[in-house]
Amino acid sequence: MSVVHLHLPGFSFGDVPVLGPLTLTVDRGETLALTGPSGIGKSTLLRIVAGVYPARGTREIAGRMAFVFQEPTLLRWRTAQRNVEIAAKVSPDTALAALTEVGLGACADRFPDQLSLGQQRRLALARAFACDPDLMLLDEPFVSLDAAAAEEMMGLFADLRARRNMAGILVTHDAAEARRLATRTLTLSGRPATVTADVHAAA
Amino acid sequence: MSVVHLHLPGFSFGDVPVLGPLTLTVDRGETLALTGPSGIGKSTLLRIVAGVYPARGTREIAGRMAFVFQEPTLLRWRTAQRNVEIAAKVSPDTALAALTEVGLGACADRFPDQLSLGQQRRLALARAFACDPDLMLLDEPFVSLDAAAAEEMMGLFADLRARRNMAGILVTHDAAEARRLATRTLTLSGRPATVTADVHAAA
Amino acid sequence: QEVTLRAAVQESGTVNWELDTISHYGFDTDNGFTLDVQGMAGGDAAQIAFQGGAVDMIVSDWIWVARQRAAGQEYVFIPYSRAVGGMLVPADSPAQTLADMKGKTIGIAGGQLDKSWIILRAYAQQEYGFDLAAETEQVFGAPPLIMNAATTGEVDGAINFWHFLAKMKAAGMRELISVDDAAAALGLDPATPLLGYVIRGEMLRDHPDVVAGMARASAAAKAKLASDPAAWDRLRDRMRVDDDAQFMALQEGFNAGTPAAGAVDLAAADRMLKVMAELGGNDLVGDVTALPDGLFYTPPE
Amino acid sequence: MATGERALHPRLTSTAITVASLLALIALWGVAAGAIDTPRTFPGPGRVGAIMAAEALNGKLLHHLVPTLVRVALAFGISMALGVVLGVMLGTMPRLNRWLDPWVVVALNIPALVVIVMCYLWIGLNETAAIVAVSFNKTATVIVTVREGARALDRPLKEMAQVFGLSRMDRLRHVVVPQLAPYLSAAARNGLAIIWKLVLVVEFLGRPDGIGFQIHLYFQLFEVPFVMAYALAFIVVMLGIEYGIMQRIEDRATRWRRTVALDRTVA
Amino acid sequence: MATGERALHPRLTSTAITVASLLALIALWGVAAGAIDTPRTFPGPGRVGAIMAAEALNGKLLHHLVPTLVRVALAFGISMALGVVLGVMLGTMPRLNRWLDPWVVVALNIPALVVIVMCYLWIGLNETAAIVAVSFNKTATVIVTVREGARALDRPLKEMAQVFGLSRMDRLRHVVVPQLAPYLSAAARNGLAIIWKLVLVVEFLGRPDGIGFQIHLYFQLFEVPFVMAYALAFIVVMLGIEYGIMQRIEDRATRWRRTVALDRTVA
Ligand SMILES: Nc1ncnc2c1ncn2[C@@H]1O[C@H](COP(=O)(O)OP(=O)(O)OP(=O)(O)O)[C@@H](O)[C@H]1O
Ligand SMILES: Nc1ncnc2c1ncn2[C@@H]1O[C@H](COP(=O)(O)OP(=O)(O)OP(=O)(O)O)[C@@H](O)[C@H]1O
Ligand SMILES: [Mg+2]
Ligand SMILES: [Mg+2]
Repeated sequence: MSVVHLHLPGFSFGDVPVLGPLTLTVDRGETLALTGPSGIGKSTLLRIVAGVYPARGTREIAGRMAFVFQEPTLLRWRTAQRNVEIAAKVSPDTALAALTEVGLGACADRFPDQLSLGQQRRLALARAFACDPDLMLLDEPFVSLDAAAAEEMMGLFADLRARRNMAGILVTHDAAEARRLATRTLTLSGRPATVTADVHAAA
Repeated sequence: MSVVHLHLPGFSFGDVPVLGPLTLTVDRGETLALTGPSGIGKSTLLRIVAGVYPARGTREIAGRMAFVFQEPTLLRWRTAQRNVEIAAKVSPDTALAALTEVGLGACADRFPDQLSLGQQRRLALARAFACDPDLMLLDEPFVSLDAAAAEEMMGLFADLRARRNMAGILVTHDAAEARRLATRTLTLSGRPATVTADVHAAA
Repeated sequence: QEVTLRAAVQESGTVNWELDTISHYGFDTDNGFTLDVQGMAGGDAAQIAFQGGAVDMIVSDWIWVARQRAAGQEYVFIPYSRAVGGMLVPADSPAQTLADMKGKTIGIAGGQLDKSWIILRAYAQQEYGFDLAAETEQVFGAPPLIMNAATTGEVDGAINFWHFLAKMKAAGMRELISVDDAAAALGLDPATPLLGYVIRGEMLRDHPDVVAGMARASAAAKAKLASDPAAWDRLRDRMRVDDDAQFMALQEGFNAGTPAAGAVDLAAADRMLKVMAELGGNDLVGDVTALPDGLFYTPPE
Repeated sequence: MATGERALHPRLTSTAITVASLLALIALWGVAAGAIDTPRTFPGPGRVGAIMAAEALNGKLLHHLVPTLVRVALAFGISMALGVVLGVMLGTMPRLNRWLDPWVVVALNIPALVVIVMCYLWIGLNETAAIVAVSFNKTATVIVTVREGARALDRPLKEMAQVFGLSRMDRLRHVVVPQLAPYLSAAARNGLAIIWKLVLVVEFLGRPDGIGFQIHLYFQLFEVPFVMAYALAFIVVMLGIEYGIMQRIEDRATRWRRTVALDRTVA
Repeated sequence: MATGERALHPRLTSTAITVASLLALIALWGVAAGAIDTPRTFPGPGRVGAIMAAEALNGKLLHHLVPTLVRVALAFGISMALGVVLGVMLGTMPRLNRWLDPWVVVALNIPALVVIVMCYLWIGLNETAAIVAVSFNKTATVIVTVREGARALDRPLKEMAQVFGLSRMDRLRHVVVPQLAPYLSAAARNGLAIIWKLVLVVEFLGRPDGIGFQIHLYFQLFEVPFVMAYALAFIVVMLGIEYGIMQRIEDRATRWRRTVALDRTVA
């Protein structure tokens, strides 16, 4: 059963075409890795999937969505814990548990500005994880983390995916990351960008 | 001849100690890699070196400084080219050349918000490179870039270093990056953080 | 040498009719001075100009002058107009006496310390034995707003400045009681001039002839206006009347306000001051306990 | 000194500074009044304070202060509520703004006197007219301030709220209002000040009580010390509101901004 | 319609909307005046327009408009300059602010009447006093708005400017002012409106000319149509300033914000 079905005839910023025609389907349990050079249109595509950029074509999403943006995108005026509570609409306890999972249990009462960038990224991950979504969109979620932390985050993602049979789209430049987490890898290239490689991990 | 000489008895945010006693010397031509887990205090240390966080102890910097922050930190209301011109105090031509070097020649007239995050990071690099500094501080400068672009940026950094006999401090989580660029690697750990490993590449 | 007397008056005020007449017919130069009139947007502005020393003369009432004298300001009052006014009600109002205003709404232009209002209150107390202020509802407001409220029936009765009263009468309202009658019933002398020109004591000391000249010029202008309709015709524009009825009403009102020649009856003035002090209290009269000496200008014999 | 201050409780220190600063202002006033020495047109703080005390004791001050405060409070509530809603709407909907902006400009620049007179003429010489007149004048300025804030709202956060499906209420409370906070602060503070000035005019033109009524009364009698006493009474209330309410709310709302407390041990 | 509009030049379309919106406002006024039908207290646009035209032709309008505009311009310049400098200082130096904030609150809440009367009494009944009085009143409100903006300045950008050694001038031009832009917009727009209202009072209390003089004069005479004609004349000038100057500057200053022009082909 597909969680995402997108058919895009193309997308432009103003008059500048960025994405060419594109069709995207992600099923439950599947994780799609999206790669391609910087500036090709990966984040744009994710935003279109998420529905924040209006686009022509058809877009169908089944179920609840969570997004780990390329930048943390936190409410700077709310504590770490409140950030999770508000966005994921969970109880303080659940939020605290989510923070503890990503190693921020001790920072629950801090404001985002009191966290290092890596900690802010983990907060953004905790927020998305706490949503318990059917579809998770991740835009380079593991940068600015040391190897051990990144490994742990990937583990958490894999666990959640297994538990919820969640669909995911993961933007990454890291081949190892894609190998570890993706069931399928799409590569964008060209101008406007189109899918030039589509590799199934199991295939 | 040392470009940076820092002697820090310690550093706290409010009453929370983050860095322990620390001495840092970077010579001309030398590039110091700084590693350690997320949230340990790498960015804080860099800010202290740059002089934006006032700290006790002694701090001596010889010559001009440039900083690639962990986040792009651009003037959103100025075009890419103006961003370089203003910060690096260079002519429009020099700025354009710097942009072209990082592959943003075609984006000179765009505002930062019209760039992808990877492009914004390259803009921040171009800005620092155009300064032609004696000391370059880089806080995870090559994340959000595809492998080819990252490689190119590293090349540019290495060139500049060679040309100017520049000193550098590079925060990175990427062992390969440190191997490629650093002449010496410091690892921070503990709470408050202290240097727990000091490896000379040539040694 | 020719002395200039600088006066600040509200541009739209009725005193301008007199001052304009003085200048036009040369009553100032005939009497040995030059009148320089500065039109202001309101009475407040004239007051500031006078207090700040930018002009030598404004128009005010003598109660205020008495208060200022008690506070140490050596101001002198030259009578210009006596109190004319009253309470108006709509033509079809059932009210016949002040007593009928009980429970009604009265619009008052001058505020709680309006002299007409105070005299009418004293009158109601004496004649009908009730406190007008307690038994009616009062609406205070700027004169034009009170005029509008009265002519549109928002209030049941109104007390306003005389030229607004004239316009209101011309618009069909009738006088329930005049301040003259009320004052007379209270044993006050209706001939006591209330409004006048105010000058500083130094002016009188340094240029007594100019002050005397001004008093003569004022009388001459009033005489001219009382006798020569042509003198009014030239003022018609600045009077801003809608029709002849208003025009005539304003002329009559103005002429009726002309105070008697000669010195002011100090005893009468003192009685009026007592009434004012009683009802207006400290707010109105300040530290004045008795009529100060030298308040009224007495023309040389 | 610096270390001594730091040792004290922060709120205490800041209160002490405020009090010291006000005392300095009063002293300055006293010295100036003494030097100029025209007590009728420039009375010193002693004389004005004595009048204030006398008027407070005889009950007149309260009698006039209360209606003024009620009018200010009502007009403030109405114009802030309307102004914030309209300001956010116009700031976030450029198309609507293009249509309504000329009306805002007109509303902003209609002289207060005209609005007040019109309200008194059409609504009558009553409280409603007074409040409506003041609110009308003030709403436009709130709109203008808040609209700028709404235009500057952060787009990524809006997208975040959208993706995570925040309710309207949550978006308002957690995303929009905190970003508008400095604009709301400015609008509220200037708002109170402007409203109070408008209330003065309104009271002067058609109300039988209030600080504005008294100020004009005493101005006409040219009793400057009384004028100042009544003006001062309101200023004292406003100082109370500023330090007792506004700054406390602000303190809490902007706590996140002051979190980069750098190393305390550094001088 | 939507497509038709899009095809036109953007500035043209937006001008057309502004004109249409103003015409709608005038039509509304006309209908309301017709319905209420009390031409003395609520004249329609025809009558007021005719008076405006007549006063323009006989030269009186210009005779009074010019001094008012000069006063507004001078007071605006002074209070914006002072207010921005002080606002930025107070917003970026919390310690200084703690000392001066009470003074700002007092200055903000002193009734205009008091300031104006004091200025006229001490400086004299002249232009200087008028301008000083208005500037004093207005400066405090500019301070309050700009101070909020200065408090909200981005710390990372400040650090960037420091590290790269930007000159004071460059910091101001490229880092501070663009961030303050929305606050400056609000302060300028509200500023003009408030100054103009204060100038009206100043003219009423002690100037022999100006729109405020005329408005009060005609109010005393209860010539509402004339009051409205003079008020309208100034509003027309303000509309000109808004669309001819303010919005053009703003358009350029906020171009970067409107760069996320999404896909044009999407409805
Ligand atoms: N303003 C602040 N107030 C209190 N604590 C802070 C503040 N800023 C940072 N910290 C804390 O200081 C520590 C060091 O932060 P820093 O940003 O230097 O980490 P980092 O090593 O750069 O981490 P990362 O790799 O995640 O960027 C972190 O634990 C962080 O939570
Ligand atoms: N608002 C905009 N207006 C115009 N062009 C834009 C805008 N936003 C992005 N672009 C351009 O669209 C292209 C795609 O941007 P996008 O952010 O999707 O890239 P990306 O693949 O995520 O890159 P990165 O790996 O660097 O994050 C880029 O070339 C960028 O310059
Ligand atoms: Mg991206
Ligand atoms: Mg860091």
